[in-house]
Amino acid sequence: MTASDCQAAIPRRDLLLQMKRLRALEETIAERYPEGRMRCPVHLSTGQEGVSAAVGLVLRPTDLAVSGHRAHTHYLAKGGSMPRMLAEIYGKGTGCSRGKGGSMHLIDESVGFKGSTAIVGGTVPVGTGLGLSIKNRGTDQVACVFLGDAVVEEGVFFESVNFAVLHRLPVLYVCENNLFSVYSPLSVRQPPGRAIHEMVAGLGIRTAHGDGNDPEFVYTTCRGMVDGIRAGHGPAFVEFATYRWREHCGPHFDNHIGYREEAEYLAWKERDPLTTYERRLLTNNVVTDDEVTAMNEAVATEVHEAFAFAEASPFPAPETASDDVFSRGAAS
Amino acid sequence: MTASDCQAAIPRRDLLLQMKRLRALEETIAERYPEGRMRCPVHLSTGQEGVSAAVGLVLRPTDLAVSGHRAHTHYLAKGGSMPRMLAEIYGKGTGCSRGKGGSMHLIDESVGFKGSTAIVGGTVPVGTGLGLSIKNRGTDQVACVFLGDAVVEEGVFFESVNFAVLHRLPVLYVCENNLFSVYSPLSVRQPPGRAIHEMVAGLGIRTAHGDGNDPEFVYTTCRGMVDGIRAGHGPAFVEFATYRWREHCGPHFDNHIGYREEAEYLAWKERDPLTTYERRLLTNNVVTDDEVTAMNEAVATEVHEAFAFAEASPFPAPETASDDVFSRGAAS
Amino acid sequence: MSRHLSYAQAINEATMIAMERDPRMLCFGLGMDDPKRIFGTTDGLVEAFGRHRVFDMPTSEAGMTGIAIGASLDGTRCLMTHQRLDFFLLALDQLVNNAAKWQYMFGGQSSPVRLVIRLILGRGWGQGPTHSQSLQSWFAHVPGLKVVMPSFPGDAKGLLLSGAFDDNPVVFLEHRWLHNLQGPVPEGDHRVPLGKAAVLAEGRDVTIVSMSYMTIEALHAVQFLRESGVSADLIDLRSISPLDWDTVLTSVRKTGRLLAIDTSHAMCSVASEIVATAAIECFPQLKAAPQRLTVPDHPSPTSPALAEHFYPRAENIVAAVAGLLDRRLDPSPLVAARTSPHDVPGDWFKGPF
Amino acid sequence: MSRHLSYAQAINEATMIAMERDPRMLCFGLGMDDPKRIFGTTDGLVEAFGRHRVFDMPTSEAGMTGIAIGASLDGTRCLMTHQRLDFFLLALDQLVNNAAKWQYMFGGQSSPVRLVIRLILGRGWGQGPTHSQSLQSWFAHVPGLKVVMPSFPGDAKGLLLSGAFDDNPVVFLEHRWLHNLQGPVPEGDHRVPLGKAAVLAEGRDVTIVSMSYMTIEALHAVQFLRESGVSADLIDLRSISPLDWDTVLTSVRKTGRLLAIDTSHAMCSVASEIVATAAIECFPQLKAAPQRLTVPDHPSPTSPALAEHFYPRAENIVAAVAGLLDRRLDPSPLVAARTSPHDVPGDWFKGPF
Ligand SMILES: Cc1ncc(C[n+]2csc(CCOP(=O)(O)OP(=O)(O)O)c2C)c(N)n1
Ligand SMILES: Cc1ncc(C[n+]2csc(CCOP(=O)(O)OP(=O)(O)O)c2C)c(N)n1
Ligand SMILES: [Mg+2]
Ligand SMILES: [Mg+2]
Repeated sequence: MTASDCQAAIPRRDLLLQMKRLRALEETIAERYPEGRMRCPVHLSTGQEGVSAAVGLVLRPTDLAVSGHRAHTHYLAKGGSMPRMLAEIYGKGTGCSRGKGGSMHLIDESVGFKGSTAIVGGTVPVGTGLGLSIKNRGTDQVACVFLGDAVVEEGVFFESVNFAVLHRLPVLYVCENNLFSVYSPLSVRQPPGRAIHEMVAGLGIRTAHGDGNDPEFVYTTCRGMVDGIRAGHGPAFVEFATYRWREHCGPHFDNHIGYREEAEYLAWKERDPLTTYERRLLTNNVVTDDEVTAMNEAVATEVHEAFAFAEASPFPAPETASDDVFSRGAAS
Repeated sequence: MTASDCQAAIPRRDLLLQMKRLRALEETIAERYPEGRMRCPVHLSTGQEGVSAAVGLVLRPTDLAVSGHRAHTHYLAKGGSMPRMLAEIYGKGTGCSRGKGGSMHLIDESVGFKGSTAIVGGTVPVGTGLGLSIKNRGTDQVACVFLGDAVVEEGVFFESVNFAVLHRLPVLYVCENNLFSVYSPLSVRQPPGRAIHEMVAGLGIRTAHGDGNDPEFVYTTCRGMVDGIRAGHGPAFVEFATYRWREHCGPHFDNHIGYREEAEYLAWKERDPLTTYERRLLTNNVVTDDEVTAMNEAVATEVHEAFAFAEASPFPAPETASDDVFSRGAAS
Repeated sequence: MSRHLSYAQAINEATMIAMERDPRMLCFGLGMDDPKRIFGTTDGLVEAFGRHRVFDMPTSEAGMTGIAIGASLDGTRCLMTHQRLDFFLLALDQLVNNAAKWQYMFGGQSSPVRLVIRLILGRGWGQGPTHSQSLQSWFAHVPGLKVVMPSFPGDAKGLLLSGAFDDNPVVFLEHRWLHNLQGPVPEGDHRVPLGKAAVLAEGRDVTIVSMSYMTIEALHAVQFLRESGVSADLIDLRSISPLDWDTVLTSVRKTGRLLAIDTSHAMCSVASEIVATAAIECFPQLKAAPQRLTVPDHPSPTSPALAEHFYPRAENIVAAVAGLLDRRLDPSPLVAARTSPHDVPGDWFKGPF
Repeated sequence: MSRHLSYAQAINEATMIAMERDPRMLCFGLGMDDPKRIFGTTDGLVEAFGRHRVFDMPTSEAGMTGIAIGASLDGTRCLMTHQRLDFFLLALDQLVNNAAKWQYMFGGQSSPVRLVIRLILGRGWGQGPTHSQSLQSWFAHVPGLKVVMPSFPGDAKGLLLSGAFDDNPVVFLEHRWLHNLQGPVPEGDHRVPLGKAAVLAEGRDVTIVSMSYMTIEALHAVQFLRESGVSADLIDLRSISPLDWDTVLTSVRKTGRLLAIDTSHAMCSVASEIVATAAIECFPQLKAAPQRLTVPDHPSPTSPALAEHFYPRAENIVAAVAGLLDRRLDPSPLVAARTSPHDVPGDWFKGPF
């Protein structure tokens, strides 16, 4: 396959559509959160959709993925059910985790989304273990681990990558470096001059890095890595520069509270992965205005219906609170 | 200071004497352990004395140090009391930890040895924290952390080094890479091609590495790093190739049990840091035969007296078993 | 002199005083100096003491705990804060194998470990399974640790100051639902001794032993009981380890009836320990089977519909006491009087965490 | 059919059978395939199943636990072993925040976590403060974990096989002093149900509840008691969580007297839980204050001179029962009959670990 073939293979319209879905969902949550009916913490990914959308399109439904606290867009991009995710955030019995988990604990095994959890770094070894199992089964599946820039400060990250390299596991680590952990900039957490991907390369893993606002770049980078993984070249780590537009947890903007500058936010917003990509596809005649309008309508309908489903769904019965402490799976 | 000044400053006779003390102590423990009176696990450093001796001479009494399970020679080289260490191994009340700790839990704060503990990697952050406190006090002391090749597989190692680099702490990490963790070779723990010092350099710390059997090399390498640390250049990591002659835990040789080759051991023994260095100093007329004989006698006497002290010391009174759960230090 | 402050302000004031008294003491934790200032508990610290003494840290709970231990061994007191106890599970090796044992395993030949670890216990607004654990029984099981769970602003201040100037590792457990609670707080270097419970009410009929936020629920229950003609000793433990057995057992011997309340699961809990010790030590005086009240044996669910019945409240305490006394008591007025939703401590709590 | 095997051989045999029955199951841990084979418990495994299924690992307890969880979520059962429980403190976040909660926090929509974690409890020959902890009460406090502590080879085999084929995380605690204990072990895929205690002796006067190595001491004590005219129910818990309350409480109701023995410290222990639950559930039938026997409230010291009195032995059990019955019993013949030094389980134990 030549470079241009690879270019040709980029699912441009899907990238755009996917980003639109993710953006619309996050922004509608932000809009409606103050109603007080989504009674759990929410960590929104508005501004970071470029990475999720592209990685989601690189992965196959049979590939597996795990994530952390900021998982909405990973979940959706991997194919997770939007209505069931929203119902989960509303605490409903129809939620993907039947109301037990909320926004931070999402799952949809039918599409390979094996779970997101709330402890920073907690799923990095879990995703690595998925890779171990895949390798033993001998398929060409990939296990994808989504992680933030703070995760590489947790020891368990190094332990996991070391093992993945040692055993050449089919794992793709996707680091979204959005410069912050809650309100803490990188400067108080990692030394000056640190490039995360360089540090991680020291463990002996293949790495790549670049602009997370460019979904095509993310797509081709991850595609290359994933092809290598499927071909048995072992794990890979990719780092993408990105930015979270809204507050760390909750629906608001918080550039005024003192930990970052409005100007920084505006500079990133200027490079919005969604609108810039839409312009680019329009300019290059990859999509037409009408097609964009149709996409927007389809997305609006999907999001509307997901909210309608979540709101209409019943709360779980109180007596189910004690269910599922243990697996129902019959002992074999 | 020129390179030749630095050469001139190498305390050659002290290096030799120190290695002799460490060797004699470890070998006498090995010899007498089967008597069944040292009733605790012992991890001997025979063969690895080059590193301990040199680092101990680079450090000042006011510098601080911590170590792990294999700590006898670190403790002695830092200036710890040989009789009190031995009494500890014998479980006596005169032991440096008054019988509570045994061989793996040594302390002598009077010479800056702040403690060794038995959990792999457990003292790496502790030593790093000593560095934090030193930095805040503004002295030119150094905190030295002794560690093995398995320690760099524990997440807490990375967490500690990251913080030390971030805050430019005066910490020297000394890694003795003896190729094994218990009976496990590096190949089952770390990827092929891994050089520990290179991986660690990725965290942004200054590193050096080389032959642990050459005490002068260890001395000058560590001396350079420690001078840099005292001058405010931040932490450093040094890795030395070395080899444990005896079994992981206990007094015997174990090259026959199947995890390593007798030939490998013999090749390392050939390069014995002690005897090769003694030859070198004799050849170069740094010491005379008579001086070596005198050293041997002094060391034999010291070791003999230490054993005599340990054996003659009383066991701690049973009722002291419950002492020291909490610090006696008066609340201030 | 004593003014009214919030629990968060009391913690803040205690920290200020400790940092002033010991010019080498350090204060760190994730978000230590961020705009939210750990629910206001660290307001003004970095401004007063500078970035060298008050700082944010990498997301490295294990490493930073060991670093705190090391610094303290060189004479630098440390106060470390974690926004949820749940995150601190990463650091238990350092806490248990190092901090708790350091004195003992070196036979008292070491410098003291002067370290306070503040851990916040989450509840409500969908905190869910990984943001609401309450592991005081784990800490209490380990020799060498001191563990406190203050319920009121004054005790929060006094125990934090005592902890800061103790020569041993202290685990300070603070409940998220208490941060806005107002109460009298003495000025100055006010100390509350570690290991001493507070008797909040005196009665003849029953001994209620409680801790942390559950003491607030117990106060409502005791008031209701009083109005219903039942008089209770209410003991607020304040310290979990060492535990003030004198106060607890003296009361149980007097009343012959015990209800032990806990913020965690029953199995191997502090409530179990209190019931067990009372059964062992006060058997002849017991008039009825002792009881305990805990959260059920499953993690905290996220959905408000499921969390509603997870946490025992005043009415459950009343019901348990009714059982102990074999009396009928109808706690429904307690429930009816409540105004804010069950998943927030009050209107001040705006979510999301 | 049943032959005599050692406890270590029984574990080995159970592992062999599990690995045969499930051709995808993995076995790993530090030293899994080294010359010592984890005290012989993993003999022959790598030869039988190859390096892909039986392997050594990096010294990364936390990461490897998460990796085991992940593999199990993809349908790959894992059996992980740690040579001391103490090392596993590094992995508690993964065990508690992930393994224990995975089913619950995803509302049962996840694949099962099929993971057995073997943790060896150290004792003797100067194991000291960091090689001899016994944290069953911690594990039992956490919903979602199953916890077993077999005392005999047959139960070790049967519980390990039940654990391996359970669909939940199981913590398997094995005492170093039991590895060489011989006993009957049924052949084949022998299962002992999780959550069922064994009644080792039946009597009228007192209920003794024990676990793991302490059951061996209790057997000696019960025999001595019988010879002294005291008849005891001896219940070997086998499972700590779920705990077989039926068996325990039925016995306590019958005898009215309880002694709960534990391998750990008293505070918030399994022994406390048993005393508490008995006091709550069997109050009317209790004839005397229940008692517990545990190690003292300090870490295990290293010196044999200090460790000698740390661990309760048969004579202490006899003394406790004498107290419960208000009788005089002189256990000195028990002590006199002992031949090996107190800091080794028998002559087979050659140190150093
Ligand atoms: C072990 C642990 N420590 C701290 C937290 C609190 N916390 C929640 S999200 C978060 C930020 C993590 O930052 P990053 O990984 O960069 O992800 P981002 O939020 O930027 O997407 C932190 C520190 C936690 N959940 N778990
Ligand atoms: C956390 C932990 N895991 C495992 C062990 C068991 N253990 C004791 S010493 C040791 C070997 C460590 O190897 P290394 O760091 O290379 O030091 P060496 O023994 O070679 O000097 C191990 C794995 C332990 N003590 N702590
Ligand atoms: Mg981030
Ligand atoms: Mg080694």
